[in-house]
Amino acid sequence: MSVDLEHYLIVGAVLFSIGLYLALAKRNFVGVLMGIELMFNAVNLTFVAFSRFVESPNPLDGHVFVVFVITVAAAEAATALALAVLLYRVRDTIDVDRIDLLKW
Amino acid sequence: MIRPLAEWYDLRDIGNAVGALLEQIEDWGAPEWVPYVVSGVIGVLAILLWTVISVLAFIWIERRVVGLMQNRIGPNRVGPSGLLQPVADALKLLFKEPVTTHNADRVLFWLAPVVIFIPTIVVFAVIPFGERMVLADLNVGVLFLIAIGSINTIAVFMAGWSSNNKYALIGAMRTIAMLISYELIQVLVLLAAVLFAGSMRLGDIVAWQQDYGVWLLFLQPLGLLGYVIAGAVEMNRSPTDIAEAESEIVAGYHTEYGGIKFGFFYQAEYLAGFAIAAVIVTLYMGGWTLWGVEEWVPGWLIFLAKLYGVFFIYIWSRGTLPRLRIDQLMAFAWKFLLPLALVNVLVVGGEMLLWQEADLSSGEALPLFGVINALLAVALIGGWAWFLGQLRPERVAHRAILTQEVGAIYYGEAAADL
Amino acid sequence: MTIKSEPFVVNLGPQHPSTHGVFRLRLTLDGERIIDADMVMGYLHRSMEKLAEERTYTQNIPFTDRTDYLAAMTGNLAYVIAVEKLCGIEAPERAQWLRTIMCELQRIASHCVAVGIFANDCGAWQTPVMHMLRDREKVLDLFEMACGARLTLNYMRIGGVSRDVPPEFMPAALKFVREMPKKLDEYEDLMLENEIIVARSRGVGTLTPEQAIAHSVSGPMLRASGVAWDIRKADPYAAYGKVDFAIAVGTNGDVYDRFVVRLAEMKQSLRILEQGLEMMPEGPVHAQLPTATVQPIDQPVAPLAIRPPVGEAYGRIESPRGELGFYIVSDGSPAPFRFHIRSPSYINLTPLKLMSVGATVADAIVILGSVDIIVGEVDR
Amino acid sequence: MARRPRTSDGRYQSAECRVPSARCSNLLRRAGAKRLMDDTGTIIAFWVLAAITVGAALGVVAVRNLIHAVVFLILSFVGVAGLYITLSADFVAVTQILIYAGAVSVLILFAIVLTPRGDRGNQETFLRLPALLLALLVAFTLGYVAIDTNWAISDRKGFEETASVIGEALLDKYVLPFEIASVLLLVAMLGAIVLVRPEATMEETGE
Repeated sequence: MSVDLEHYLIVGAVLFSIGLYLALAKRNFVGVLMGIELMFNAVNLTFVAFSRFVESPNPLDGHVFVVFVITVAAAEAATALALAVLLYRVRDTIDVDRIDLLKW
Repeated sequence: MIRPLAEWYDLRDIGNAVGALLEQIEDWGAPEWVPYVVSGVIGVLAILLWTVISVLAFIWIERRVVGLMQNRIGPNRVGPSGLLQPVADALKLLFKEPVTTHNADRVLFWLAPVVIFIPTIVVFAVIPFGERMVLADLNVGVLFLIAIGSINTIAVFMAGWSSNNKYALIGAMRTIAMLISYELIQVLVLLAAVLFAGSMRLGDIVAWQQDYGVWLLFLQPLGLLGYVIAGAVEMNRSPTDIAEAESEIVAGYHTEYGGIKFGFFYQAEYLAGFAIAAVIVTLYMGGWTLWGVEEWVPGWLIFLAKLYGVFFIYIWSRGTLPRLRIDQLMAFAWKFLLPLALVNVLVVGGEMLLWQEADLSSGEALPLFGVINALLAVALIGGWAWFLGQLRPERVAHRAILTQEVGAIYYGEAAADL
Repeated sequence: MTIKSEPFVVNLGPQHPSTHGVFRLRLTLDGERIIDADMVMGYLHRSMEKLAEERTYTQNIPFTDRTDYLAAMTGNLAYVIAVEKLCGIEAPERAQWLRTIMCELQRIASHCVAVGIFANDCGAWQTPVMHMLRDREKVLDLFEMACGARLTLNYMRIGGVSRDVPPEFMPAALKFVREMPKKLDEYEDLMLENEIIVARSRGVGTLTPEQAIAHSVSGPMLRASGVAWDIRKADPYAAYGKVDFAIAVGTNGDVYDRFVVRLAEMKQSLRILEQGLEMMPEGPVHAQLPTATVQPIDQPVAPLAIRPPVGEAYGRIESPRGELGFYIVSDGSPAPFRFHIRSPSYINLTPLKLMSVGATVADAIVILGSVDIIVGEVDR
Repeated sequence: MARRPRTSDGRYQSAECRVPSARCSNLLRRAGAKRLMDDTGTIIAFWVLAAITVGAALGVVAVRNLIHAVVFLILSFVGVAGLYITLSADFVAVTQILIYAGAVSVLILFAIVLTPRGDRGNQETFLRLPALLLALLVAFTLGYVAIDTNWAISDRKGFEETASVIGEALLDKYVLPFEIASVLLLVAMLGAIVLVRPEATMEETGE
């Protein structure tokens, strides 16, 4: 028995769908963000797994990608959480059900 | 077969003995994972044992030393000269009833002391105590130190949040704000050190200092300053013990903890101190090397001597310095240390470029860089402090005016100089 | 912190390491910023004023030890001055000088604690206060020589002091006066220019002279605001009229100035002590009380009680904390009809809200420390 | 004192050169040096870490308390970092801990604390069922693709050293994205500051 690429990909897929569910279904803005972060993590895991197992002239490019994704995710988290705080200040709630100004 | 005894002799470095044991085990034909597990277990046990003994010893040393500084005797009743006082304290903590606050978040409340213990002890895995006395010499060791240090934040938040106590919450928020700001400083100053050594592996950094016979502290005075201050922040020592400011918020995030749970926080605090001291010794003070003395004296003794010496500075500062306010500390990080650290990185980068491009020998380059960096440190610290001081002209010391005139009002007049 | 958060109420005290006793400060915080400060007092209320109405004038002196327990001498003196005014008694010369000397020693002892605790509130973990307490101990040794007690002294008497100082007191006091300036210089070196102390206390808890006067603030707090007001000079009592000393005043009215003023006052106290020890005459230390007031005829309950004439008197002195006044109304009986203490700690606390709103939690502690309250005196 | 030979780029050679690797008690290097991931340690590590990661992620979904959810999220991040280590991606693993467990989670905690009247619960909206279906669908699709595809598996060993290669790639081949990422971070930082500044909020929202 050994651990192969598929194992990691399936962990990544499960993690991604959990993140997706969180992002879609959670009522709390922060919960949605947590889902998005989990999805980022799943993607990163897939990148690193590919980089480890798959034939390539520059195998470490996967890691470089992960570094970029982490950067973007950190920027996204900072901005989104600032938005959450702002939203709370203006609307007094961070419940995404009640943030429906654009819904007609 | 049993290996010749000659290979076991060199106990200057316990790593040698362990290495020989591992080879012995391999020779016996054990499966591959056995030496791997054995080395891990030996390393973990050694580190745990060392930390427990050191913490107990330093609790006593700190109390006696600070007692001397404060015109009092300190513990002297339990055992000879009070040596057993820490043991008595530990026993007391063990047998105390574990109280949980009303309405506390029980799970997090119990989890926080455990969680804070993990990062503080894991740090020692990458510290080279001797030439080969390192549990896991990661090639991203420096980054690992910073990353592990950042996990503390979570534990502190868990403790502060779950206690259902406002002092605890204020302390936790203060800690988080501080740790995040000073993490940045840490990264920048360590980056400069790594630039010099050309590796993030702590063993390589020590080896670099050994090879060139120079401690990085002579090349990196600014970096050392930044790291010492950031370290004081991370281990909650005066003048930056804001997170558990006794006179303000009682005990900060661990206000509600008692018994052995408090003991965990207490020990974690000392371990964080040792970790910071160990990093300073490894990165800036040549680790286990001492200009050839390590050939005669066990490297780990040199390392521990340096470590305790550095830790003593923190004890000293605790007995001497008042505490800064949180906003002042943050301003210090962002306005003072950050620009200096950035300039430092830039200068070190330029120097490394110069070293390679101009093809200098190390005998020419290192003294030159040492002088440049020392002058730069003095000029930058002095100049920047002077500049920032100009922005706050009111912050000067003065004396009281002495007058005989009853009823006169001196408000707003120029005060008597010192 | 610019991020606005929910107002957050924190109770500093009654159980808290730096409320100097059982004092409770209810802070409403926005992050670290104070938006409201509320004082809750009375945790140490012992009903001193009412108790005193049930006891004879002499029996009341020990109460005055226990209001401001860090400055028992000044408490004693303010009370006996009020009673002496009421009875029209004048203490003899030597007693006046002894009172002056004791009060100045007490001022040094009290300011030692105030300055040390202030540094402790700034976060200097116990070291300054332990050093300061060392010097205070020397004063307490002198007190022990003079009256046998160290804290609750009960030394002053109506019409003088309880006993003359023993012969070994004078050399010991002179030695103290000679040694103390060196110590004070050392403290000034270590603390006056300490960057962190300056950063923590400059511009914090500022009180303008107008505000200070409007809040009836007195003592070092008032002088730190730049008002040169000292009862020792404005309304001399004991032997203060005969000695030469200066009033130390600040110029900014902030916490730092209060600390600086206290340090300077200790030096002035040493000046007074030097002159007092030199100029003190020989002679009796207790006045002969008017026989009419001590001879009881119709009150067998209190056979030797002082019975002042009907009337009222207000005796005030400059205690280490400010104007300490005793207002006493006599109805001719051996016990006061009304006994009121104007305690400087209590009155100096009134601008606390003014000083701490807008500051941070850490500042509030330092401000409270700079007021130098004694909760025994606040709550009485 | 023995001077070690310096390489052509002015650096000295690493300490590794003189220490026989068989006697080195370096956990990671030993793990990374394996050719295929079939030793017992790696297999156990993978399954444990995968269980932690997925279990913690499920915990984020399941627990009712938002703070507990964040703690589970952190556990999940740490699990992913552990998985990176089994893939001999040490730099990425450490970065993961530094950024996700150390910084992003703290940001999330800050957001929770700064919204005190907000809901501390972790409930779902009415979209619960569709979301669940969609997530299951995605999981199934991805899993099917992962298993069904014939990946070009190499028989390469684990990476010995990733940090230096990543660093060189970042400053050489990917220097433009690297610079753009730094600008992005700067913009995000400024954006976050501008968003939560009280004065700016008042003007922009017209309150």
